[in-house]
Formats: sequence, structure tokens, C-alpha cells
Amino acid sequence: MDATLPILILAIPLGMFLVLGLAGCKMSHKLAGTLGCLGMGTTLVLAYYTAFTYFFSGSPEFVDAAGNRLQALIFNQTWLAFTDNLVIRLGFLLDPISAMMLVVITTISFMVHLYSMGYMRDHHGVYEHGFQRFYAFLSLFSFSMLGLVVATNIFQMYIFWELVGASSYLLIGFYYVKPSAVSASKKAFIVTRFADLGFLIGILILSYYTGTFNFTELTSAPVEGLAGVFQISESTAAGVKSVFESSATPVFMGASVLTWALVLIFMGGMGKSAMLPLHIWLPDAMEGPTPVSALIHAATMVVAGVYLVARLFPLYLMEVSALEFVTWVGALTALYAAIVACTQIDIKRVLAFSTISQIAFMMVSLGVARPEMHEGLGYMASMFHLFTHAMFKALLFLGAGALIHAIGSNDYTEMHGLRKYMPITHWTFLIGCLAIAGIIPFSGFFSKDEILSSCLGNSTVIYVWMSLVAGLTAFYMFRLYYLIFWWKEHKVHEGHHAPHDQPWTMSLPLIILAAISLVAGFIPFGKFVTWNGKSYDFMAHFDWSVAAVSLFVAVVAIAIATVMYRKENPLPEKMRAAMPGLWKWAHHRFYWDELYMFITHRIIFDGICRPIAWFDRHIIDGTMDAFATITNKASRAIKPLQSGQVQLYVWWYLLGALALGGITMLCLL
Amino acid sequence: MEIKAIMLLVPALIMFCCGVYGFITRRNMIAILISLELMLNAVDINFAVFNRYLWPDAMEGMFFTLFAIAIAAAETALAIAIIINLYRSAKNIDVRDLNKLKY
Amino acid sequence: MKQEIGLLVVFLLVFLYDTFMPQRAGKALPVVSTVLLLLATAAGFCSHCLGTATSTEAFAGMYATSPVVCAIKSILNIGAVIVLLQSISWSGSDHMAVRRGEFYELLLVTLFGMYLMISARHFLLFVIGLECASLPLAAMVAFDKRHYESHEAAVKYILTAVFSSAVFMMGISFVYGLAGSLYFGNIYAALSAGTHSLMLTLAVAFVIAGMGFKLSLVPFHLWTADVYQGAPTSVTSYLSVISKGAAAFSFLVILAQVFGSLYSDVWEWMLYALIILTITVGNLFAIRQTNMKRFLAFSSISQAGYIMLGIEAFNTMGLTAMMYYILVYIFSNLAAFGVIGAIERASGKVDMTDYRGLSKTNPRLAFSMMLAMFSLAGIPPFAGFFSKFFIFTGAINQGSVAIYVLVLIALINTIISLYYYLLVVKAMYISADEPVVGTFRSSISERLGLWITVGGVMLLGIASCVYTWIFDLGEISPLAAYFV
Amino acid sequence: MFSNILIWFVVIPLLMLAGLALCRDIKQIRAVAVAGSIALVGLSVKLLVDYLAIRAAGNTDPMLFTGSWTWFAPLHINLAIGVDGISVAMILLSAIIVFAGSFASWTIPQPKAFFLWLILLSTGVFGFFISIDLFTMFMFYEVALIPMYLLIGVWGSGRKEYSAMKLTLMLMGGSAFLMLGLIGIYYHSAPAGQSLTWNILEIVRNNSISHGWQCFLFPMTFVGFGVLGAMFPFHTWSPDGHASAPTAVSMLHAGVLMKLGGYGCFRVAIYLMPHAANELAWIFLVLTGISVVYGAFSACVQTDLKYINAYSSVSHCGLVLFAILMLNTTAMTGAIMQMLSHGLMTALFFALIGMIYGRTHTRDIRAMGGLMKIMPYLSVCYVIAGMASLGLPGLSGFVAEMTIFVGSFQHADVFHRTFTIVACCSIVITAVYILRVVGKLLFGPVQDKHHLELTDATWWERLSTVTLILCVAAIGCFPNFFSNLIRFTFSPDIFAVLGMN
Repeated sequence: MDATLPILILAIPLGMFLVLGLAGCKMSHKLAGTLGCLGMGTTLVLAYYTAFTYFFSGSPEFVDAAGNRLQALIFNQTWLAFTDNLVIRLGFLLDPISAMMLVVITTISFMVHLYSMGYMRDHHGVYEHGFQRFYAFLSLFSFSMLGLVVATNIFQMYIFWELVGASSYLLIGFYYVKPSAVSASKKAFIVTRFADLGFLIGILILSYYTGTFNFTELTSAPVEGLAGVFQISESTAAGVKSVFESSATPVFMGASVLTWALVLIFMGGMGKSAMLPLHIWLPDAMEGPTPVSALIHAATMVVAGVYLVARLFPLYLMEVSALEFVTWVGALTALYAAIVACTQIDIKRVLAFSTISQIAFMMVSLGVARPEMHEGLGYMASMFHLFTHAMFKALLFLGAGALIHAIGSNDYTEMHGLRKYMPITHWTFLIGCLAIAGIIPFSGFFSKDEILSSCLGNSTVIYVWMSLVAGLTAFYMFRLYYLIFWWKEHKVHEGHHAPHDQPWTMSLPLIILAAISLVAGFIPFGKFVTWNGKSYDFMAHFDWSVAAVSLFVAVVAIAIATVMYRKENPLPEKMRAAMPGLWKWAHHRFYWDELYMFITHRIIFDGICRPIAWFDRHIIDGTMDAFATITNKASRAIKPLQSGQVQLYVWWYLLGALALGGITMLCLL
Repeated sequence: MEIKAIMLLVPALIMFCCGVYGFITRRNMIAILISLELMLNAVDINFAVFNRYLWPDAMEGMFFTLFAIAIAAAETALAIAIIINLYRSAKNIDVRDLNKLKY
Repeated sequence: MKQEIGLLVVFLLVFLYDTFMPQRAGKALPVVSTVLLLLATAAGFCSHCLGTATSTEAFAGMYATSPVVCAIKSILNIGAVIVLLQSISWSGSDHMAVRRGEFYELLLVTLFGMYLMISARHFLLFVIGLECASLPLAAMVAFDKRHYESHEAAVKYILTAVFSSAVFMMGISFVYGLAGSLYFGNIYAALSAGTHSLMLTLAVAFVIAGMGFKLSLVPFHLWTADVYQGAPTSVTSYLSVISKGAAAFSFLVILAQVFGSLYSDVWEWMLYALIILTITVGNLFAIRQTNMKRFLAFSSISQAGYIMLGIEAFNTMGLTAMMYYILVYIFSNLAAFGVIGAIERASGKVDMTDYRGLSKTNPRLAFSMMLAMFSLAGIPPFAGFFSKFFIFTGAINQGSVAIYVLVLIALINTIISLYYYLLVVKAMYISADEPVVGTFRSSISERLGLWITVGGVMLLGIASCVYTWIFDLGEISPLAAYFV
Repeated sequence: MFSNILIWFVVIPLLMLAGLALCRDIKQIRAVAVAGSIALVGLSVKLLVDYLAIRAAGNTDPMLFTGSWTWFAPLHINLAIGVDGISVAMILLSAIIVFAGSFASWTIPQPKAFFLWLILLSTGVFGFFISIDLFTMFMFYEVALIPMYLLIGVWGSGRKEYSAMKLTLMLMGGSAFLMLGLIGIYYHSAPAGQSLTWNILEIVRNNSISHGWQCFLFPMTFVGFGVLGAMFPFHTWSPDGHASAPTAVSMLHAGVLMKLGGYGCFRVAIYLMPHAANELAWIFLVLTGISVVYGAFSACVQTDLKYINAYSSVSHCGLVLFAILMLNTTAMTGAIMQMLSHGLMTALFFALIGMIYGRTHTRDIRAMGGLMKIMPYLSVCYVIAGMASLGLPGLSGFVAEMTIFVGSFQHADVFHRTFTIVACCSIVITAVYILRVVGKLLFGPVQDKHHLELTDATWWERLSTVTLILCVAAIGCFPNFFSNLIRFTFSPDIFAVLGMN
């Protein structure tokens, strides 16, 4: 495939960022917004075209004779050569997951661009301060995210990984006058930075032993006769493992070095994807404008961790313990986030915890995937869920954004009963809720069902666990739904307009995303995205009993939610009173933030930084000053020598001469 | 009784030490000058004795003594002049009061 | 020999001029003597250029000269000319009217004494030179009759000087007793043949003490600060550079020619200890000083320690580095004294606190002072850096581990010295207080003197020909035959 | 002599000095400063182009543009010059920072004296980078140090007298050890019987410093240069010095002068004494490893902008020395890249801090806030500088740090691994203190109502910062160009002695 279009996919958002960033303040708001949308629209078209070509052209560089999908290096340019082998290249790797991600990112990003045209202005149509900057950052983010998914080597991924982190930082802190936004952005950056430290060390370990950064050399084998075309290969991954095993120290602290590397790399993923215990930044990140939450903190950036594991999946397969680590981190996070989501009152936070929980689903799915079981169904399910989740979660967030824009608050206690006022928002939000709850035929049903199927294939414990979480998901989403749109009639405050649906720029994305959420479940994902490129019909692995159970669980959960929240009633209060401890802990998110606060402030700041700063000023610098002080003291101490008395002068003179002679005499003796 | 070199050298040394002692203990500058004279003369004795007893071939030591005496005289004259000057200015020749310049 | 004769001629001319010219013409005496000495200096250099500066002997070998010695005397001459130049304004003042001539005569006599010290190859001549060089100085220190300090300084100087020469001569008498001769060469031969008795050690210690007094090495230095402070500024500058330079050379002569064979056994370690003491104690005292003259006294004490490094090395490189060091030191120190003298004459202030804000009122003087300080501290591209670097290089050429340690100690001391030199710079440039000394215009002679010294400070290092010239001179005579 | 392009790097500043001495008013002074610094930038670009052309033509000499003129013949001191990729990079860096610094001190009081000292300082810096003779190198090194005293003392702020004195004395203390080390090297520079030399290339060729002497001289020179490179525990001059220095001086000092330390450590200590470096590296690795995290931790709790940046410099420069001591091509390349990167971004930082300080008259981050609203241009630049400092890809910090980490990780033993990982931790701590400052200073509500009346950057300030930002971005976006420029130097024969790659 010609490299021009793929380069443009990256270049247009970058160019938009530069143009809007440098010249934005000289432009009118409208022009800036239009430019941003146009740019993203073009990127969208190009990305769709590229993905379409990849999946459907049947070109030999994309699919082989047996129907296996291949990895194609569209281009790969040296960027920084550390050594002859360790070279960072910037390139474009087209394979099933990156093509799929291109579609997801550009779609959501375009929707958000469009949506923000409406969202980022007030009811009088006045654009927000920094509107141009907002579009510049959005473009920067899109560029970074696209660069991340098409990375040809792990270091390129790391580079863009950092860039998405930075653009996320900038966007969370968009309202920089608000202290909470500033601290949220700081928190997000630092927590993910900490995770990236693990990622970096993992990369260093991996690259040291394997001598390469390239995914194609780590996980796939070249296809003969075609330059730059590769096929996922277990034997390459096995070769990598044997490199580790034949090294001088294959085991470090009880685990193989490869496991360490993979777990450390996964740590990066945990940070970006907000897995326990590095999840604390994501709820706070909701301080950013809602479209940003939809794009970055629901649909794209936060799934980068999942994408990372998927990218290195063949390597993870070599170390089952690493995969199990992934599974359990995911499972714990899923449950934790679901419980917390049940108790939050800020709608964006509920959605944020829901996101954490759903990403954890994807992680679990990857963790339980085994090639020998349903042909690695979990991998496909994970990617499928990533896709559908992106759509319906973006939908939910944008819906929430519409609500917030209309009400001017994040708090659902100020909403209630909005269904009559905002019908479009209501219906699309409902579709999103049904999708995430896993009701047939909405997209979430299919993807979640496959995840549960693959869990069952791996371990019953995980299956039961995740089913429970799925039930909780349905419960808290419908709790949210009812509390926003039902519960009691909406009171319109005097002097305020009644809330109403938003302009087309905001409604259109909702409708489009709702439509996708409705039908996306029917995409035969197994045909497109599988762990090794061999396509299969996932219906062959579809387990109706699992589907029935999960549907049952979801329906029951929705029913409970309906009973509790459809109409104003004391039941929720009773529930809360029934388990005060659990409620309190869940409401305070199990005090993770307080724990981190304690670690950072009490231990790191007060326990390390301050003592070090004190030590530096008083001990180290004090020592240096002490040299000066000692010299001065010595100077003062020998002052009496120069007493002004000639007789003493002579006395010293004589003493000196005699000592000189005497000591030399003694030495000579 | 034969007079040995050591019998002259020891008194010279004692003289020198007396001079030093005088220099360090006396307060009157004139007394100090006298002490200095003692020291210089001790040196002269040394030279003379060494020449006479150890190296009688040449007269270097004797000549040195002569010159040393002359130099000592010059020194004393100069010192006296300076002391007189000081006396005019300070009305005092106590060496321990010379302590304006110190530290 | 020519230089001595030339100097004597200058002395006589000055003397005759002073005696027979009328009172009015006495005003011109400073200029006349400066010019005459300048001519003598030029003649000395001419003899170098013409190659007539050869090795000769006189007085039955009691006196010897060689190209190196001539060069040393020329270096001293240059310093003396600058001192005279800088003293023109001071000695031109009215209160000096009756004693003007004496100052120049005494000064020329001391210079003659120094020549003798350097050229002497017999202790008798050496002692005569020594006394010739130090006794008139006492009179010069006492020159400022109006000030009590001048008298106190003179008394202190004469008493300690006589004491010191007594001890020194005591040492010589021991040497005589052991070696049987006062000729350097004979003593050398006798000492290298025999064993090292304890008396010899004491003799060496006494001789070193006597010379250490002239050089103000610690602990024989205690007179220095008081005398420098009390003496008239011109005398102080003369004492601190010319007298010290001459003493350093003659010290080297004695150590090499007389006690050369005792180097590693006896005096290497004595000197080692003295250098450490001198540099350190000098620095420690200098830190606290506020009187500029006293401050420079302690600075010059520690500089003497650095000069001694060249002797401690005891090789050709050390000798040349030392000569070069002294030359640079003359220029740097005289630049500093030139500024001090000018300011003292104009305002009567000699305290460091009075130098505050000098850069605002008298920027050129402040600049000259700063360059002098930088040069003394060894900051490139000024000459002091080169001389310091070379003296360390020369010292390390000796090669033992001990010398590395010594140089390290000396280097660490340069930090302390930098501190107090910077204090002066700080007072002049950084202090925010109101300037104490008002703007004034210094006399032509002072300015000329500063131009010369500052020019020297800037160029002596960068223009490598100076060092190369000195080095080539040093190359002529191998170590064992210095100055013969 | 003047046909050699390198000589002009000293001649131009000297001409500038002469020109400045003749100037009468501030306009002339500015003209001289700007013309001179543009000439220097132009010259260094030409040098870069020529250098690359010669290398491209296949010349593999360790140094190009070499020349040697006898100076002190008896001591074998020559004015020997020559450059390799590292020096070229450093010269380029210096020229750019001098350029930016000139604009940053556009309105300095007493401009004539200020620029005189500043240019004298840069004379020393350029002289140092072009020298390959140890004596001239050392001389220029000291020439560069001493103007700092007056620049800080006269034009500084706060406890300027104390800081200036401390800085000067500590740096001179380092150079005391250095001088001993250099003289020691000189006396072992050639096998017995051959004439000694100060020329680095000849010393390497002679390879006659015995192992024992190396072990003595290596620490001397390394510590000597290390003091200027802000090596723990000799870094304490840096916070005070930077805090008191005027803007352009901080820029030059952190941007260029501290690089002299790292450059010297490599060029003298390691290049000439590889065996000792190999044997004793661990001691200094521990020290520099400490200083990397130590500086970063200290920066976290400072409230004075300049202190934060000074400690950050301790951390970053620690990384430079750390990488140099890893003794392999990749890490050393990273070290030089880090020098470039740190030089540019710290200069940028100090420029911005100076500009902010010039407006708000405080550097206490607690007393400021919300500057983004008041002076958006400066604030955006500050964010960019911060991002460069915390290693955002696309800016210079990232490539340098990554090169260092990858290079350091090539050592497989536990000791090196541990310290590499410790050094890696600095990326997190750096993020903490950078974001803390950015959050407090630029974001949030405006703290002081008086600040609302302040103006944004003037054109000369913009020019100064834009230059630096462009350079930071250039390194960040096209690292391979710089990496190749530098890396060539390491490939031929330095590590041949050690059998390393």
C-alpha cells in the first residue's frame, strides 16, 4: 500500500495542532472549530479508506492465500538509532487491531470534534475562552493516539504513549483557572508517569535481551516473498522466550525475567487503562470538558493498556503467569469499579468508574484468552468489546455532556425527570445503557457475552466473578439512567430556561453513535480481528447457555434498579442504611485517594523530599559553609600570634628555628 | 692549664642565650639593644675560636669577626637613632608599649 | 660587575645632585633618580641583548656573576624603577623636602646590598650585602616622621632584624666550624664529603631562619605585617617586592651552593614544612585584614610560600618558574601598591572599607586594582595565572609523592587567597554603599606606573617570550652550577 | 593561523570586547552584542556544515580542523585546537545560548560592563571547547569561571554577595584539584625519554599513563570537572548561585558553563585515563546516581523558581555524568545529547524565570498564580520548557534521557542495573516538581491582583525564547542527526583500550 495516505492520517492532525496552536489565537472561533472538524473529517475518511482497504481489498500484503490477516509495515523510518539494532523507528504498522483502532479513534474523535462545536459555547452561543486551544489539543491528542496504535515498535508506542499522556494532561487541565482541574490534570499525568516508569523498564529489559524494539521481530515472522509483511507467529515469541531462558540470569526474584518484563510493561498499561491500584486519576480526570472525557477517558486513550497487551499478546502467551496477573488485576478492578460506581452521585464519575470496570473486562478477556481454547476467543472478544465500548461509552459521555450543558451541573440530584425535556438525549442515553448492560441485540451484549464465554473456558471462578460484575454494571447504569431521567419531576428554577435538547452539532453525534451501538454487535468480528490473523466465525464459539445466563443477570439487575430508582422511594436509603460500612467505603472509593494522599504527602513529600532538601541545605551545604567557617575560626584562633609584641615575635622566631633544627635532627637520628 | 676550644665555646653559647633571654624579658629598648650586642659578640667569639682552634690555616674567621663588629656597631647606631626618634614621638621606650600595630 | 658599578654610579650622581644642587632643584630629584635608575636598568638589558653579560668573578671568587644573575638583577631593577616611579608624587610632597635625597640614596644602597647578596660566593660578602640591604631599610621604614606607626614599625624592624642576623651569623659560625671556610664552594665540598652532624642541622636551621626572616616565611614573618603597615607606602611596596625577590634568589643561592648536598636529607623537609606553614598562616591572617597595606603584607607572606615552591623543586624548571614568578609578582603587587599609594595620597584612606564603591568614583583605579588582585590570585588570562601554573609545574617536576601533596595543599590555599582577593573586588565593585573616596585625578607618574604594571599584568603571561627568555637563561647553567 | 575557522570562535568574542570597550551608549552596545552573537551562531553553523561535509567525505580523524601553534615552548605548551562531533555540538549550543542570552539581557543596567564580562565568559567557553591542549583548555576554563563572580555580584539579586563568593570559591576549589590532575597528566604524558606534551591527542596516542597514576589522576580531574558539573556532594554552589544570578548569567551558566564540567569529565578524565575510569567508575556512579534522584527530590519542595530549576539542573547534570560513567557509546551519546538538551531547556527556563521575575518581582511560587491568563506567551513557553524537562517526546529531554537509559541498561550486572533503574525513577519525580510549579505558577486563580496589570513578553524576549524553543524542538524531532554527529566520536578508538563497544 502506498504510504501517502497513512502518512496523511498522522500528518493532518499534527498539522492541525500546529496551525491551531500557533495561529489559533489570531483566528475566529468558528474558523478554528471548522478547521478542526474538517481536518478530523478528512482523517476519518482516510482512516476508513485505509481500514477498508486492509480488510476488504484482499491484497496479498494484507491477507494471505489461506485467508490469514497479515501485518504490513506501510513505512518505517529511522528516528533515533541507539545502537545498530536498537533503533527507534517511526512507522505505520497495519494489522487487524491497528486498522480497527484507526476506525474507532477517528470515528469518536470526529464525533467529539463535531460535538464540541456545540458544547464549547454557552447558551447564548458565546464560545468558551480558549476554544481554539481546545481544538488544537484535540488534534494533538488524535495525532498521538493514531501514532500509538500504528506503532511499529514498542518504543514508538512509548513515545506516543507519552504524548497522549501529555495531551490528556492539557485537556484535563483545560479549565486551568479551576484548581480542581489543575490538580486533576497533575494527578493524571503523574500517576500515568509512574506507570510509564514500569513500562520503560520493561522495554529496557525486553530490548536488552532481544536486541530489538520491533513488534514484528518480537511476535511475528516475515512472510516470504513480501518485504515488510509479517504474520503473527508463536515460534517467534517462543524464540524470544528462549533468548531469555538462555541468558545469564533467566530468573530474578522468583519469576522469569521475561515475566518481569511483561508485567512491567503491563504496568504501563495499568496506568493508562486505570487498573487497580493506578486507577485513581481517571475519576478526577472528569474535571476536563465532557467531550474530552468521551474521547480520551472513555473511548481511546484509556484502552491503550488493553491495546498494548493485545499488541504483545504472543509474548504474554509465552508466560502464562503474566497473563494470569493481567486477569486478576482486571478482575479485581472490574469488581471494585463496579461497586464504587453504584454509589457515586456525579454522573461523570459513575461513567468513569464504569469505564474502569469495562476496561477491566477487556483485560480479563485478554488474560483468559488461550489459543487452545476457542481459538483464542478472549482476544477477539476483548477487541470486540473495546470497539463496542468505545461507541456506547462515548455515546453515554456525550449524552452526559448534553445533560451537563443543559443543567450546568454534574450532579444527578439536580437532574431527575429530564426525559420529557430532552428526548433525543434520553433515547440515545437509554440505548447506551442497554448496550453497556448487555441486552440483546445491543452491541454490548455480543461483546460481553464472548468475554464471559472465554472466561468460562478458562476458569469458573473468573466466569462467576465477571458475571456478577456484569450484573452490577447493568444495575448501576440503570440506577444512573433512572436517577437522571425519572425518579421525580424536574423542577425548573425560576428565571431559568427549561432544559432542552442541544443543537444539531451535539445531537447528531449522539444519534450516530446510538445507531452504531445498536448494530455494532452484528459485525462478525472474528472475521477481522483474531490474535493470530486466522479468521473464524465466532458464532461457532457462541455459547447460548452463557448468553442466557448473562442476559438473565442483566435483566434481573435492571429490574432491581427499576424497582429502586424509577420513582422516588425510600428503598435506596434503606439499602444504604442496611450496609453502612460498605456504602461508606464504596462512596469514598475505598479510600484509595486518601491512601495515595498519605503516601505522596506524608511519605514522599514530608518523609523524603523535605528531609532531603533540609539535608542538602544544612548538611551538605552546611559542610561547605563549615569549611569557610572553620577557616575563619582558625584565622581568629591564631590571631594572638601577631600580638604586636616584638619580644613574642622573637620568641616565636627562635622557637621556629629550634624546632626546625630539632625535628630534623630527630628525623636524622 | 690548656684552654680547650670547648671552654670558650660554651661561654659564648651562654652569652648568646643570655642575649636571647635579655631580649625576651627586658622592657627597656636600650637593654634590649645591649642583649642584642651580647648575641652578636657571642657569634664573634665563635668565629674567632673556630678559626684559632680548628682552622688556623687561614684568617677567614677573624676577618669575619672584624666585619661583624663593624656591622654590629652600625646596627646599634641605627637602632639608637630610631629609638630616639620613637622617644620623641611617644615619650616612652618600653618595648611592650609598642602595640599599636598588631593582629 | 657592570651592574653594580652602574648602580654605584647612579648612587653617586644622586648623592652629588642632592648635595650640591640648590633647594629648588631638589624637586626634580625624584625624576632624576628614576631616570638614572631606568638608564642603568636599560644598560643591564642592553648587555643581555649584546651578549656581554658573561660569567665573571671578582674579589678572589667572593663575588661571581653569570647571565642568570644579571637577569635576576635586571628583574629587580625593573621593580625598583617602578617603585621609584610610583614614589615620585609622594616624595615630591612638601614634608619630604629636606629628606628627599636620603630616601633615594638609602634605596639605592639597599639595592646595591641585594646585588651583593645575590652575587656573593663567600659568607662575608653575603653578610655585608645582607646588612647593606636591611639596615637602610629600617631608616626608610622610619621615614614618615609625622606618624607614630612609622616609628613603631621601624623599631620592630630593626630589633627583629638584628636578632635575626645574630641567629643567622650564629648559624654561619657553626658552618664555618664544620667546614673550615666561608667560601660557598669550599663549604659545599666539605659538606658533601663528610657526614651530617647534628650541629650542621642546627646550622642549616639557623641559616634558613635568617633568610626566612628576609623572605617572611612563617614563623619568622611576624615583623612583616606591622612593618608593612607602619612604613610609608612606597617603602612597603619596595619591601614587599624587591627585598623579597632578592632574598628569594639569594636564598636559592645559599641552599644550592652551600647546602646543595643536604637537599634530600635536611632542608627539603624543613622547607616543606615552612612552605605549608607560610602559605596557610599567611592566608589565614589575610582573611581578616581590613587595612590594605597589612592585607597585602599577609598576601605577600603567602606569595612567598609559593615562591619557595620553586626552590623546593630544586631543579632548573623550578628556578626559572621562580624567576618568572617573582617578575610577575613584582608587577602584580606593584600595581596593587600603586593604587593604594594613589588613593592614600589623594584621600589618606588605606582601609578596605574605604574602597567601597571605588568603581563608581575612580573606575580606572578600581579596574587596575581588580586586575592586580586577579593576577595575584592566579586568574587567567593575567600573568599571575601563568606564573602560578608554572611554579606548580616546576615543583611537580621533582616527581615525589610528597611534592604532589605539597602542591595540593598550596592549591587548596589558592582558594582561600582567592577569597580575600575577591573581598577587595567586592568592596570596589559590589558593595552598594555610598563611595567613600571621591573622584580624583592621580598624578602623571602614578598613572604611568599603573599603566606599566597593569600592562605587565596583562601581557607578561600571554606573551610567552618573557618566560621563554627566562627559561633559556636557566638552561644555560645546569643545577649544580647555578650562578657560577 | 586565522585561516582556521576555530580560531575565530575566540577572535570574534575578543573583537566584541574591543568593540564594547569603544561603545558610548546602549544602542551601540546592543548592536555589538547582537552582531557578535549572530556572527557566532553563523560561524558555528558553518562549522557544523563544514564538519559534516568533511566527515561525509570519509575523513575519520579523531579531530578535525586541527592546528597547533607553539606558545610556551619550554613547557611544550601549544595553542592546539581541533574539534570532533561533541565539540561542534557544544559550540553550536554555546553560540545559541549566547545569542539568546544577549536578547534576554536587553535592558540590563550598566550594559557595557555587563556585556564585557558576559563576552569574556563566552570567550572562555568557546576557547575551552576548541582546545585540545590541556593547558589552554584549563586556562579558558578559568577564564570562563571568574566573570561569574562579578556578573552575579553586581547584577544579581538576593544574597548575591554570598552566592557569588560561594560559587566562585567552590568552582575554583574544583579547579585546584583539576590543576594538580592536569600537571600530573603532563608529567606522564609520554614514555620515558620522549618529550612531554599537553596535547590530548598525543597523550592518547602515547598511552603512557601507568595504571597507578591513572587511579590517582582520574579522581582528581573527574572531581575537578565534576564540581562544575554539579556532582553530588559538590553541587551546593548551584542553587544559591543560580538563584542570585541575573537572567542571562543563569542562562549561560546552566546552559553552557555547567557543560564544561561534563565535557571535561569526558574529554580529559575518561578519554585520557580509561583504565582508571573503568575501575573507579562505580564510586562516581554512586554519587551521580544519588544526585539524579536527590536533586529531583529536593526540587519537589522548593518554593523559589530558581531553586527549583537549580536542583533540577543538579538532577539533569547528574544524569550527564552518570551516563558518561557508563562507558559505552550509547550512554555517552546520550550524555552529550543530555548536555545539549539540558543546556537549551535550562537556558529557556532561566530566561523565562528572569522575565517573570522582572515583571512580578518575586520568584516565590506561593505568591504567584494564574499567570497563564496574564502573560500567556511566557506561560506557554514555560509549559513547553517544563515538558522538555520532564521528557516529553518531540522535545529534547526525551531523546537524551532515553538514549542514556538504553545505553546504561547495556550493563548486565546488578549494580549498574540498580542505578539505572534509580536514575529512571527521576522521570517520575521530575514530572512531580515540574507539574507542581506549572500548576501553582501558571494555572489556578490569580494570586496577586497587582499582577493583572502586567504585560506579556516584548519582542526581544520573544526572540530569545523562540530561538531556544526551536532548538529544543529540533533536537526532539530530529534526534538522529545530532546522535550521529556525536556518536561518530565514540566509535573509533577510545574504547578500544577497554575492549568495549
